[in-house]
Amino acid sequence: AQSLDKVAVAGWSKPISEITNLLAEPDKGFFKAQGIDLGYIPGAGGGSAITNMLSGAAQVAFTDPASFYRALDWGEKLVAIYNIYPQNVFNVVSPVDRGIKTPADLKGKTIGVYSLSSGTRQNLQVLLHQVGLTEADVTIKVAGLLNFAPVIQGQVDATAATDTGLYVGKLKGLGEVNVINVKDSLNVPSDMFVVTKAYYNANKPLLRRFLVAYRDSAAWMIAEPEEAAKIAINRSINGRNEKVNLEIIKIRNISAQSETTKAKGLGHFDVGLLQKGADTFLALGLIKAKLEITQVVKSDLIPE
Amino acid sequence: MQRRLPSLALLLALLAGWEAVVRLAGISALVIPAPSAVFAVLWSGLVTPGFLWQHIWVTGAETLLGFALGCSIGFVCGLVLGEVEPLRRLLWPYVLATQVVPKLALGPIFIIWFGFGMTSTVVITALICFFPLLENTMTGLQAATPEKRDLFRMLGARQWQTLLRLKIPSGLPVIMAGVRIAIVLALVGAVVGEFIGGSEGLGASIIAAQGMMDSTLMFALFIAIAAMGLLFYQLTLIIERWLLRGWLKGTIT
Amino acid sequence: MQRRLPSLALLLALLAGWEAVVRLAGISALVIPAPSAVFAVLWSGLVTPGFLWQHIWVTGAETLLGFALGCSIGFVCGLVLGEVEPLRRLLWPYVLATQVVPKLALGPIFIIWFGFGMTSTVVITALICFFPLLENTMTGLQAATPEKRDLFRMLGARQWQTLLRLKIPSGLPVIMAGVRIAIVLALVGAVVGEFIGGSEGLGASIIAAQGMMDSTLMFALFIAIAAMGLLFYQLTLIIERWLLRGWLKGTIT
Amino acid sequence: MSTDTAFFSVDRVSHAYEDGAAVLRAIDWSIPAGAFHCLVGRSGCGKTTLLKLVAGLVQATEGGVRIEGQAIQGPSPKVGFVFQTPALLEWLSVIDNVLLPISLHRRVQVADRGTAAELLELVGIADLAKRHPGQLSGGQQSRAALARALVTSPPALLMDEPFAALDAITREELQDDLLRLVALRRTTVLFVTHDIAEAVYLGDRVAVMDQGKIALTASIDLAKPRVCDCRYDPHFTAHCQKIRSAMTLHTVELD
Amino acid sequence: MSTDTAFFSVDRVSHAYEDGAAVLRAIDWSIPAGAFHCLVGRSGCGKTTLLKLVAGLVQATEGGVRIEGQAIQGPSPKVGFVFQTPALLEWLSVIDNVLLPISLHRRVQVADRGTAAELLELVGIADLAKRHPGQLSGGQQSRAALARALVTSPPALLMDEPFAALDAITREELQDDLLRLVALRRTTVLFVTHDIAEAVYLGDRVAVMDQGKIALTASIDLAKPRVCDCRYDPHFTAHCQKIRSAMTLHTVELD
Ligand SMILES: Nc1ncnc2c1ncn2[C@@H]1O[C@H](COP(=O)(O)OP(=O)(O)OP(=O)(O)O)[C@@H](O)[C@H]1O
Ligand SMILES: Nc1ncnc2c1ncn2[C@@H]1O[C@H](COP(=O)(O)OP(=O)(O)OP(=O)(O)O)[C@@H](O)[C@H]1O
Ligand SMILES: [Mg+2]
Ligand SMILES: [Mg+2]
Repeated sequence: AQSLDKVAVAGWSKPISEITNLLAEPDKGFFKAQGIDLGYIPGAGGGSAITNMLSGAAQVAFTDPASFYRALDWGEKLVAIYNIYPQNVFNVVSPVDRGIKTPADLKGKTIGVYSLSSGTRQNLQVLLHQVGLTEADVTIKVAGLLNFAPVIQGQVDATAATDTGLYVGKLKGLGEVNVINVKDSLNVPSDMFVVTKAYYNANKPLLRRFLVAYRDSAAWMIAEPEEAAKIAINRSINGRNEKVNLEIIKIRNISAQSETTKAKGLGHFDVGLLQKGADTFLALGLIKAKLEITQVVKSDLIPE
Repeated sequence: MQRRLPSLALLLALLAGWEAVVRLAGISALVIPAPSAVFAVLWSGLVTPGFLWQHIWVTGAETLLGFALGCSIGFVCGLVLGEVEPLRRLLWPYVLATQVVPKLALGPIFIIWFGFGMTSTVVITALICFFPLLENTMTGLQAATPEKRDLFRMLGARQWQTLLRLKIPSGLPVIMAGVRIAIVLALVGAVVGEFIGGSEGLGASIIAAQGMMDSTLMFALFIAIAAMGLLFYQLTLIIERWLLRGWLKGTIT
Repeated sequence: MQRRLPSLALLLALLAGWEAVVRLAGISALVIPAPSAVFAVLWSGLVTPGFLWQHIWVTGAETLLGFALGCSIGFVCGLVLGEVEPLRRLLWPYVLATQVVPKLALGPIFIIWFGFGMTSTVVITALICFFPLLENTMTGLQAATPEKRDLFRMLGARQWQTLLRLKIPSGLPVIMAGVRIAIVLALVGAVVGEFIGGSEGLGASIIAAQGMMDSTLMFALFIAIAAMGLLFYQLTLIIERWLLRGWLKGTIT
Repeated sequence: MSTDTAFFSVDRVSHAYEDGAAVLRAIDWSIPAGAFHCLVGRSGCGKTTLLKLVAGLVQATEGGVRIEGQAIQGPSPKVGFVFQTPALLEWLSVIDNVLLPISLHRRVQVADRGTAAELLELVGIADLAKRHPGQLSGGQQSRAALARALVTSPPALLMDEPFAALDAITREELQDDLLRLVALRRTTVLFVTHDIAEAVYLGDRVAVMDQGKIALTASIDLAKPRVCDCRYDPHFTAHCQKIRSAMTLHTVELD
Repeated sequence: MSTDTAFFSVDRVSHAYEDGAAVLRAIDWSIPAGAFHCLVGRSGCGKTTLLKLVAGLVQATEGGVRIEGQAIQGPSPKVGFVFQTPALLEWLSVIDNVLLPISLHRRVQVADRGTAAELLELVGIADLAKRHPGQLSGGQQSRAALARALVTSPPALLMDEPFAALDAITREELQDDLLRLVALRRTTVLFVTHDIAEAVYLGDRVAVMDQGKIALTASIDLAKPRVCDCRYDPHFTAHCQKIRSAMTLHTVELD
């Protein structure tokens, strides 16, 4: 047996069902087939994925563009090497009777977010920015992960959420709602693989193998969602219900594909969108310097 | 058992009331789940297929390890800081600082120092539960009466002997109160530790359940945690009774 | 001041060591920032423009309110449960349950019950800090010697008088140890409460800083919290010394 | 044996502590109102236990105690108690300790402070009123405890070796003071002591207890009010001798 | 005043507690090796303070104490102490309390248990060896404390009213036992008591303390070994009278 190269992924979450393609490694061995011993480091948000990687606990971060922009803005030398979810999965959900149909309708409303550090808040800011509003025009409430409860209780007018969140919310009896999808305004990707520039320069062949393995696992999950849903029951921490697993995996499969990936293959970036996202962040004051996205997004390792 | 009856009756009454409120008011399961649903989840978690046991085991191990570590350190530090006044003056601000800084936010540092998995959680648990023991040990050591201190001085007891044979036994009831607080905090610490960096255990499961908006599972997890807490607490009571058996004799009450 | 010197010297040594490690090992500022950077942020937070004061004020108010509430409830519950054995048997499991269930996870439910803002945080703070006082009060009440209990029975003292005039004074040193634990936990509670549902305060700022990946600000906030903790602790020590002044007289040590 | 005029009547009282053998065995005793009875006996014979039983602090295993004809349920407000140990509250000053029995029942008035100060004067520690118990000598502590028992002028007093920690002279002074005070107040007293001469000097009647039984009771027919000189009265010495032999007798029996 | 053969020499020792006036004033005293000295005095005159000073438990404000010519720095292993209160450890059985001085320095051997049991026998509480202090009567507690002080056979004993809580007969028995034991072991004893007869019966020399000063010292020229009968010796009574008047004198002065 040849010795495997260790690669640990620092994720933004606990081992949940939507990343079953990573968790299925013991069953499917996509990474082992590439000579890689895969590890998974749980995190609490995209920021912690990057810090866990920077602290040396992992080599690759599974993180969101916002955290990526921020880390770059703080002067970290990072590169994004794979576009995991090219589709923006964030949205704003409100009961029909509030009459919130477009981003502009949010003005003056009370909106829940997971937490002040979460993607829900940042994407809400992006959404508001697209229609010339800022956080000052609305009231932000930290509602925690059970953020649909305050909506049901009428404590907020709307809540910022994600596509999977909306799905389970509906399962839990959310009722009739209007959904404003962020991707309709600015379709910044949701998650990417990010590594340090130094690691990128030193380990290109290994990373290439890593991305091949990940691409294969993603393709498997797209092709065999039922099998993935079954594996998630035991491999993920929240996958006790196979039917729910299947739906969530399907939702994630959709967000893993876009026009760009259909044209170029899984994992490819739309650099223009990422640049727009960075510019929006700059305009919002979330970062301080203009970022040259072409400098920090490297598509050369993405498998054909 | 008989003596537990009223408490059990109250439990049943509370559960019945809760179920009634949830059903009659039609509260969404997202807000507060019905106890019947919670118990169904609990049943499936504990009996078939029993997916909870693995998490219970992890959290239990972390709690007990962290408790043992935290209590030992807290007790020893209590002795040392209680006895050596200059050291107390030197280190006390740092002891306090470790306590007030939120463990939740220290996550990255812990990961650098202790890596992922159980070690970090055990360290967080120990850090959380050591303070009550420290405080109560230091307070307990003051409990010996001046006459008994004089006795020990007269008998030529070394400082460590006075500590071991007089001050610790005198302060034992207070020290044990610290242990009771510590076991409760240890469980809290283990769960919080898993919030930060665990991929297994009841705390990690709570975060996952929250992500799935599965309030029913969340409440089931709360119940599992509460049951563990009660169990651990009872165990410390038994240990305490054994340690204090000499104390209890001949106190006419 | 003189007596604080060694502690301060140690602080400076630690800071210097930290600065050196960060610089020499080239640790990323996102993971652990250099103390010099942290102090620069702290300066700007406290002096110009002083954006921290608002948060310090909010967290301080929540801590003290929650502490006052939690201590009062813990003390009174300690008295009641300590004196009324059937009530203790009835309610103890529930008291323990409130303690072991993670407040962080209850957060969303608290928000539903108590609404957004300070109330939730104060309730969480009170809930966290009431237990040490409860335990230590119950333990402290046992401290009165049998002879003194007999004296009070002989003098025809009512139960509440025995409590107020004998058991509480006898147990005061132990009760105060509970208060010292409680003030520390209160600050932790307030910060954790703000993690969950606050939009102001040091805890909320930590989360916001986390969101911005601003470790430097995060560490500055830790330092602010630690300083608050030291300050509050010193205040309880002063109060304790005043309460125990009668106790201290004539104990030849 | 109990009569209508009895203040305390003890009827066939037995007592055993949880673990042990019987400590008191079928004790009968009746103390008329205003009488001064003394109880002597060897260490460990059960004097303190009997006193606590009469006080209602300890429950009799058999038999019962009545105060003025009423079966007691617990401590009675009519009875003051001086414990074998001073049992002062460390966190109160001496004067506050003395005032404790009053302050538990009502607001302390200036007159009460006067009474307390007088009693401290009587027991000879007036100048220590502001001290805390930890700053007193052993004898001073027991005197403070004595003053505390007297401050409410209870109709009856149970005293457990109150003068044991005192030197001969202070003790004699306090004996006279106590006799004067209880005569004035018509207090019923049950006084435990291990000093035979003290028992004879103070008591109208002296009982000797031995291994939980009353071995002897003797009326002391010395004139009242007693004065110091009566100690050298041959009657006095005869009483002492009799009591002493009653105490020794049993030991001889045992050997 | 100190001599070469003195075991304890107290040289112009004065003491004042933090808050108060002088409690001891320029005390000079020397106790030869093997001597039995008694100290009497009114309650609060400073007996306990002097004893603690000699023991090294309390620091003299002025002057110093020497043991066998060495200035003391703190408690000496040569000296055993019986405190005015029994100070037993509640969580140990009586026998373990008695063995405490041994168990602090080495492993307790079977022979030690034998010694302890003998001492308990001597003080008359052999059958209570397994009890805990809370289950003893007051006098039994002080006897246990006495046995504890004797168990290591220290060359010197400082005893603070060890028999105060005991009845006359037990006390007399223990006095004789103590005299026998210290004669056998050639122990140097400083014995505080408030009972003048006890002081005269036990002591080679009796000192009377008054308000922190030694008011009188008297050699007791009664034959040794003393037996019970000597209490009725006219010499004995004369000594008692003398000491008594030394104690009363001052009070008269004051009035
Ligand atoms: N800690 C203290 N602070 C202040 N004064 C004290 C303290 N301890 C004792 N005293 C005072 O010192 C004096 C001597 O006390 P000491 O205990 O030596 O008396 P004693 O002769 O042993 O009396 P007794 O026979 O009552 O035991 C007393 O007047 C007492 O009030
Ligand atoms: N809590 C207890 N448990 C068991 N036995 C006890 C308890 N308290 C006292 N005794 C025993 O009961 C007997 C009587 O005790 P008591 O205190 O009444 O004696 P006493 O006559 O007051 O003695 P003294 O003169 O020494 O104070 C003693 O032999 C004692 O050992
Ligand atoms: Mg007694
Ligand atoms: Mg004394």
